[in-house]
Amino acid sequence: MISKSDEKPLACWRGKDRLGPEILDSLTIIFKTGGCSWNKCRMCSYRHERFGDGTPESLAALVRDQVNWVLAHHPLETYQMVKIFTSGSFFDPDEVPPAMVDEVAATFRGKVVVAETRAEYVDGDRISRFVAAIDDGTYTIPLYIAIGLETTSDQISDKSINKGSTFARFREASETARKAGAGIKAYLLMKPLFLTEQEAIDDMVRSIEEVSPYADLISMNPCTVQSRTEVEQYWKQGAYRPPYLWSVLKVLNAVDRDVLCDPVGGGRSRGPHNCGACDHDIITAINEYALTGDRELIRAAAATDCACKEEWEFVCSHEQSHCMPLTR
Amino acid sequence: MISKSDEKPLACWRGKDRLGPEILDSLTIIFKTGGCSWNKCRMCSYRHERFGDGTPESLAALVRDQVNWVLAHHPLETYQMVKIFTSGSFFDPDEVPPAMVDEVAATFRGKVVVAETRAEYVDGDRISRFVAAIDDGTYTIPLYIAIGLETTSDQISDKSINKGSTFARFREASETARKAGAGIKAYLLMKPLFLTEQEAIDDMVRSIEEVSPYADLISMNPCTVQSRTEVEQYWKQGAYRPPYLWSVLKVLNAVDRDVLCDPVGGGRSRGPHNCGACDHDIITAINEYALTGDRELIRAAAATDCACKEEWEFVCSHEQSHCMPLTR
Amino acid sequence: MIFEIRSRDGLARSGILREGETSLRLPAVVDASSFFSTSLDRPFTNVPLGAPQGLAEQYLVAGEHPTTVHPQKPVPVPDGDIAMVANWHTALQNPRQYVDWLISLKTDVRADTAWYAPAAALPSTVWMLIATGFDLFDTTAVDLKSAQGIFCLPEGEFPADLLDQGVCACQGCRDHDLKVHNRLALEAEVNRVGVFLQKGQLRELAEARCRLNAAQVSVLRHLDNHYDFVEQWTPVARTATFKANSGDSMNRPEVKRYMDRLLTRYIPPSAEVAVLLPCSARKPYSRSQSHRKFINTVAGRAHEIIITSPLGVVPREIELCYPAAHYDVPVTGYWDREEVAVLADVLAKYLAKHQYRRVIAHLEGGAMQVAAMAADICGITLECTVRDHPTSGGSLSALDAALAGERRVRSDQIKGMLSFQFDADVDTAGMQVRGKFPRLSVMRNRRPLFSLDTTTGMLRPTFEGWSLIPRGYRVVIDDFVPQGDILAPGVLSADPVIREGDEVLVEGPHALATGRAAMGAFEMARSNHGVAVRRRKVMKR
Amino acid sequence: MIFEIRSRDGLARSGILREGETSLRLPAVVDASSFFSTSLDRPFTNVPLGAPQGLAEQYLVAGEHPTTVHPQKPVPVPDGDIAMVANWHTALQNPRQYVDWLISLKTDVRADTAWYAPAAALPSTVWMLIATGFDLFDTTAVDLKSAQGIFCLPEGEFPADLLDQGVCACQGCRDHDLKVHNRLALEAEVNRVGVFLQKGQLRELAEARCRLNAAQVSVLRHLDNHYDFVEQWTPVARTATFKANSGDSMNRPEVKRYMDRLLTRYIPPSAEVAVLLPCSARKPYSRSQSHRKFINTVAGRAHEIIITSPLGVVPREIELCYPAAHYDVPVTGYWDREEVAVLADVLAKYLAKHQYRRVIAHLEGGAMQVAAMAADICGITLECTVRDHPTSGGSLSALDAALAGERRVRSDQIKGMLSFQFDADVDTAGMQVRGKFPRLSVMRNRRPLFSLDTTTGMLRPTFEGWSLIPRGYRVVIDDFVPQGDILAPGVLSADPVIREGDEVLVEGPHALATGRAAMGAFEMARSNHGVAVRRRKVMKR
Repeated sequence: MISKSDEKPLACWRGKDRLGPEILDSLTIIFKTGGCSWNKCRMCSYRHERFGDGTPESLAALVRDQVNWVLAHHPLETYQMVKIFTSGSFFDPDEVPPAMVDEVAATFRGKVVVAETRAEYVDGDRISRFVAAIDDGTYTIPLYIAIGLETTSDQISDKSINKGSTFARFREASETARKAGAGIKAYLLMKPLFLTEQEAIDDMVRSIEEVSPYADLISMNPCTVQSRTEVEQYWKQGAYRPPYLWSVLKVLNAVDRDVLCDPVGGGRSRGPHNCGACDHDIITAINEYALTGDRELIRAAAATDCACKEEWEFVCSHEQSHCMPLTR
Repeated sequence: MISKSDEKPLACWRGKDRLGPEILDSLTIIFKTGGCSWNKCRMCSYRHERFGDGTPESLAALVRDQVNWVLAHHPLETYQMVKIFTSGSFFDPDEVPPAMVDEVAATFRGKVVVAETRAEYVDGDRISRFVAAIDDGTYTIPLYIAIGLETTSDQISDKSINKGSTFARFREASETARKAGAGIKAYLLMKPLFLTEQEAIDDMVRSIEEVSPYADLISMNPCTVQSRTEVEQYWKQGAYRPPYLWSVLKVLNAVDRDVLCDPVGGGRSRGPHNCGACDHDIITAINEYALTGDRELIRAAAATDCACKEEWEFVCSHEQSHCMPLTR
Repeated sequence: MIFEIRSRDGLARSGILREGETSLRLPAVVDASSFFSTSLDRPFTNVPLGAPQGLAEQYLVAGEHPTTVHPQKPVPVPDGDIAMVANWHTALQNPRQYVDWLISLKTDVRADTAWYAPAAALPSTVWMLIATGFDLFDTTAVDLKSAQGIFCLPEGEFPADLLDQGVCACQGCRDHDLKVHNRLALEAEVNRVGVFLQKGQLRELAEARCRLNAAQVSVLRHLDNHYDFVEQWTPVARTATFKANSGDSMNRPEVKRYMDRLLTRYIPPSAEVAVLLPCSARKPYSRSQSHRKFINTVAGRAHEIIITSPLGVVPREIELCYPAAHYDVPVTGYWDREEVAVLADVLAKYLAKHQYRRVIAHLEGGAMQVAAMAADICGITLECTVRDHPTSGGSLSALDAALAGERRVRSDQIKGMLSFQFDADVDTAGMQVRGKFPRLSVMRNRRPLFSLDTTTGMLRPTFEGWSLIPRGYRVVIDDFVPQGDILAPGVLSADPVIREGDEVLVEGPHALATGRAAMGAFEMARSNHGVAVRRRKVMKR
Repeated sequence: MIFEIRSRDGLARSGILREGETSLRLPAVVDASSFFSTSLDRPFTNVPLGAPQGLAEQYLVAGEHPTTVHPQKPVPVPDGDIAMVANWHTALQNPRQYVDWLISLKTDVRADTAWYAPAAALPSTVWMLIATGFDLFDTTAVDLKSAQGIFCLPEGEFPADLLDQGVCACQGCRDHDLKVHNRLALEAEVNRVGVFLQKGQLRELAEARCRLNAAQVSVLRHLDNHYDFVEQWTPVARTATFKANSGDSMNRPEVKRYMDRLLTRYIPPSAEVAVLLPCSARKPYSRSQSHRKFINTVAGRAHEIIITSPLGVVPREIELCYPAAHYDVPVTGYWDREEVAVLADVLAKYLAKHQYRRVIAHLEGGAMQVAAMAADICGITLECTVRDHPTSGGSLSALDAALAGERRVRSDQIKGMLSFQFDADVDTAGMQVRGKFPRLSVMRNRRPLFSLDTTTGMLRPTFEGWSLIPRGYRVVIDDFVPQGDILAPGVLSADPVIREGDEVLVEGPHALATGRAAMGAFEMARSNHGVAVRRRKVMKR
């Protein structure tokens, strides 16, 4: 029997996600957990989210309660995809007790699950076990391991994100996951700290190319300034500017591959933004592209004109690493 | 016997004056008197000089004491010309008791006397009597009546000076004096209040021409800002500027006639002045011309150049009556 | 010639001077000898500004155009003529007289007359001439400087060798022609001042420009001291930011008027507890993060009053009113003694007029000094709830605790704003505020009464709204029905309290109209031209 | 590259940047990509100004030219290189950090290094950059504005349609080319700021320019609050007028230094009676008509002390010392409370240090308020002698009567000036002052000791004069005999109290020299180039 619980996830919402040609109803859950073990990424605000008293027992109870809350509020039959995030890594045993991972798997059996984790927690046995638990044959790939690779440049990863991981480790994790029957979703972060607009564009184009062989899905997140992050400190000092939406379009246009992109906070000063006049239309185009994969939408949006385009072109060609950002 | 007295004239100094071709040693005396009866000229600071208790007796004693002081300090044999000024009119019986006028005449018998008075006090009898008293045959014209005509324009005389007299009255006085055997010295005031630089120049050129038939000597005084005068009030408000020395030169150059000119306070902001750089040389030239009558000095001075000459030319051509002075 | 004034900023105006087919945008520099032809050729007519009345009356020439005006002799300037303030260039060095003479002239001369200041305009002086209501200038002063070998800039006069130092990029500088440079510099400055005038930020420019010339600072200060005079010309609201960037900003007529209306007009909600809060950089305050915390903590249990510089006291209800939502100040943390004393005086008067049972000072720094000094003056005791910083958890808890058990105050923003704007005590029972802050409109029984102009913080009454404001802010017209804006000659009388930007009710025997005053009452009474009221709605009756 | 600094004004410098045969007058705007070629092409090297020390140390690239300096990482800038303060454009909106970072950098980096602020210079910001010690700028920021369609002026940024409104007469405006206009406007402003810098009136310009930008006002005020830092860079005297045209003038380092020296250095004559006098517009005071009356009335029977704003207290003996004979203020008759309190504090400290038996206040208005407040603070009683106006007959008679029977004070101007300038207590017995005031020289036994520089109010000692000043103001050089000016690298050590403009004694094993410091001691210790002391006389030994 499922007991109703007051322990809600950090967030939980319904949406639609494209998986190949299909559009699935999806449920996104951000679980409260013990918190990220690494916990040092410059743009991450989840690192303040640490729950429980540190014992595996309390953590287990915490996760179980949240699963129950989800079941109570979002009937299983109303969605086909479950996207699981924590404040860190779903497969980090210190963060989510393995027993609870099993329980989650059992709960969402028959669905496509996307679960986020750092590469170092992609353990062949753990993944196989999870895949086995959810797979009822409905989907060829019932589990996608989502890894925040952010960039394929270890140099940028180190300095701009302080990710504490490498592209090589991602590739290993990808191999491990695939062997275990899971797919790989790579998250890339567009324009972390300390990059010029052009460096950020170049980084994404290169990263998408380089990550392609190792990822089944690629999602590019234009950086958004979260509260209580290092990025926010720099942003307040005028030392950081989120990417232009023009830049997002440019990257999406420049690569051959289908790339998911949800410009969270788009059009606001803390999120990817242009001048305010053209932001809305561009965001609409990107969102529609995310659902349809229709690259023409991106091409058309990139070809529109606005008074701010000249500014963006100037920034791309003149912003230099020693002196940036040129705009806010 | 001449008793020494402590009652000094307001001022008394020695100098040299040209009379026709001759240069005479002169004594200038400014007597304390009862004060000017008119007493309303805008540029005049002597109007504050009023002495005695108003009785003719006290005035007589006052003047006698001063004459005695002069005799004691300036032996009669050391000068040939006496220039007598009061705070008003030497021949005004209310200001200088007639008995004292006689006494002065007796004292300076044998000298050339120049005595200043307003035109209305030029009375045929009074003048004849004075001429008779001083004339010992040394000089053809032993007495010159000096009259502050200031300008031949009654309009300017009225508005800019508030002289309370007219050119016509001056002409009558001139006729009266000449009939009585005296000469006429006309004082002209260059640039009283409310005139532009060019109006002032034109006024002097015209006045010199018009006064010539009626005056034996012409002295042009460039206006100086005296303390406690109406002119001073305007000057402090920036509403009055004394004439440029360039203008003085221009007038002296423009007329055919020999004109005396002593640029009192020259080169200072309260007196006729240019920019400060060229003032000294021009004043020297004017002073030398006053003694020698050498008009070439004036021509040469007017032809010199200075950075301020362009300013002066601009002022002459652009200063308009409704908006002046343009400079300080 | 007709001077159509298009925009105003204090005494300054810009507009079009029209004669037949030709027109000239004012303020402007003209070549006087061609513009006025020979009509300025008036020999022997000089009458200095400081001349006594007798002299002025005796010697001022009447009947010539432009008409010479003089502080000692009220000359009626004929309609269609320009007023020439002869000799005004001599006023620039006499700050006290400058202001006295100006007041005399501005009071005498018809308001829609263009003012010509001959030979007075230099790039360094023309801002002040425009700011004090002059419109037309000539090149005499700059040409004189050229003759003197002096290089002119808005920053002052310099030796001519600046022509070679790259301080200006004009044609004159490139051609090494001082006269051309000086003229271009003057024209550019006139136009630059015009930009600030049209933005409504001429005062900001003035506070900057004056700093290189002590006499100009004095003029500014003397003029500010004549509050009753300058206030008449000061718009009631602006859309531009009000930059209080110098000590002199505190003496702006807008600030004094704000304080005056706060103390004489504003009606607070009935409350026994007041909480004094610090201001925020973001305006209106309630949109700032800090004020959201304060509002949540106070939770309606006290009347919220913001203590701020340079306005002093801003009750929450009028935080949208000009200039409370419009000002910007440099923040250093230090409030100087003049500031503290002036603001404490306002707060003390406010607290003396509106007596609260408890006054909680949730303040720190300069604002706390202000509150403490005010409390001293009116002999009340403050409760202080700030521990370290007003928004810290400890401070907010202390504030919450201090308010424990206090009753909810029935907040009444509309009453507050109406009292402040219209000097009216309106019964707001049954009124509802609709819309998302700050885009508010006020209804009663589903009928609109007032809407808020968010750029100025002014309430715009409907006819029904006007019916609740018993008196004041009326413009009386004759028996016509306005087809468009109401022009000045159509105004029979206007409430003297009306200022540019005020919401007014136009009343005539045949029509009522709502609208916004385009000029102050003072100017309506003294103008033959120009829009007096920009009409919004009209209703026959 | 060598930066030959030719003139200084506070932190600002102007001079010549020389590399081989080519030279550039600084401050200047350059095209960065051609000036620095590809040396600024440093991908992935960004380190924000606010980055912590660890990040700065890990990621700042060393060994590249120009050298990137950072507030958290003292980088030695090699001789001949330029210091680039990367990202400085982001500092402009953070006034407190701007100043903190600046102080950190200016303390670390060698003084004769040229400073490059990339992408920071706009016509509206460059005055502040120059005033805070930057020398080299690029066109990036203005070009960006052009791309954004923004028209730049020293007064701020505007919509591009100003291109058509005649606010500027440059080639760009005539050709309707925004980019050209913006670049020309920046260059002209740099050169215009340079003119004020060379006049020694950059502060005056700063007090004007800042008023259109609250952040700039804050930078100015924060910097003033760091007196110990800015004072080092402030010349001890200037020939230019010191215009105290805003409230901020009172916080100039010159004013604080004056007050400090008055209170710590100045030795008054031995007098039991002090008479406090008002200031005069004319400087030095004793040349004014009013002071001639005061001096005649006092007739030496009291120590004359002038009460004035913004300096506070000027004893007659040091009325020639900078800036007492150099300042100019707007006169309105009103002294604000901040002014009164600050000045009263100085007077109170003065009167507490130097106790007079009687203090006569021959004052009115604000100066009287100052005296009254000071008397309160130090618990003394003032005798007031002004009836209506200080120079009226009645007032002067009262002053005369109050001084009846008092002994003559032995005035000692030279002791006063020497104590103020050199912090020395010199026995002036037998010294005679020659010359016509203020062109004075001081002799003893017919040998000259000191002469007065009338433009600055500084006493110039001869070698014999120096022998009377036991310590301080010494510059130590090595074993050479100076053939001309003493260059910075030739200075072994310098008294830390030395400021630009100070009279100094140069001492080496082989020579003594008199001269004037061309830079402060702080800069002498941190420079490899430039004149440290302008030599006057040299003497082998």
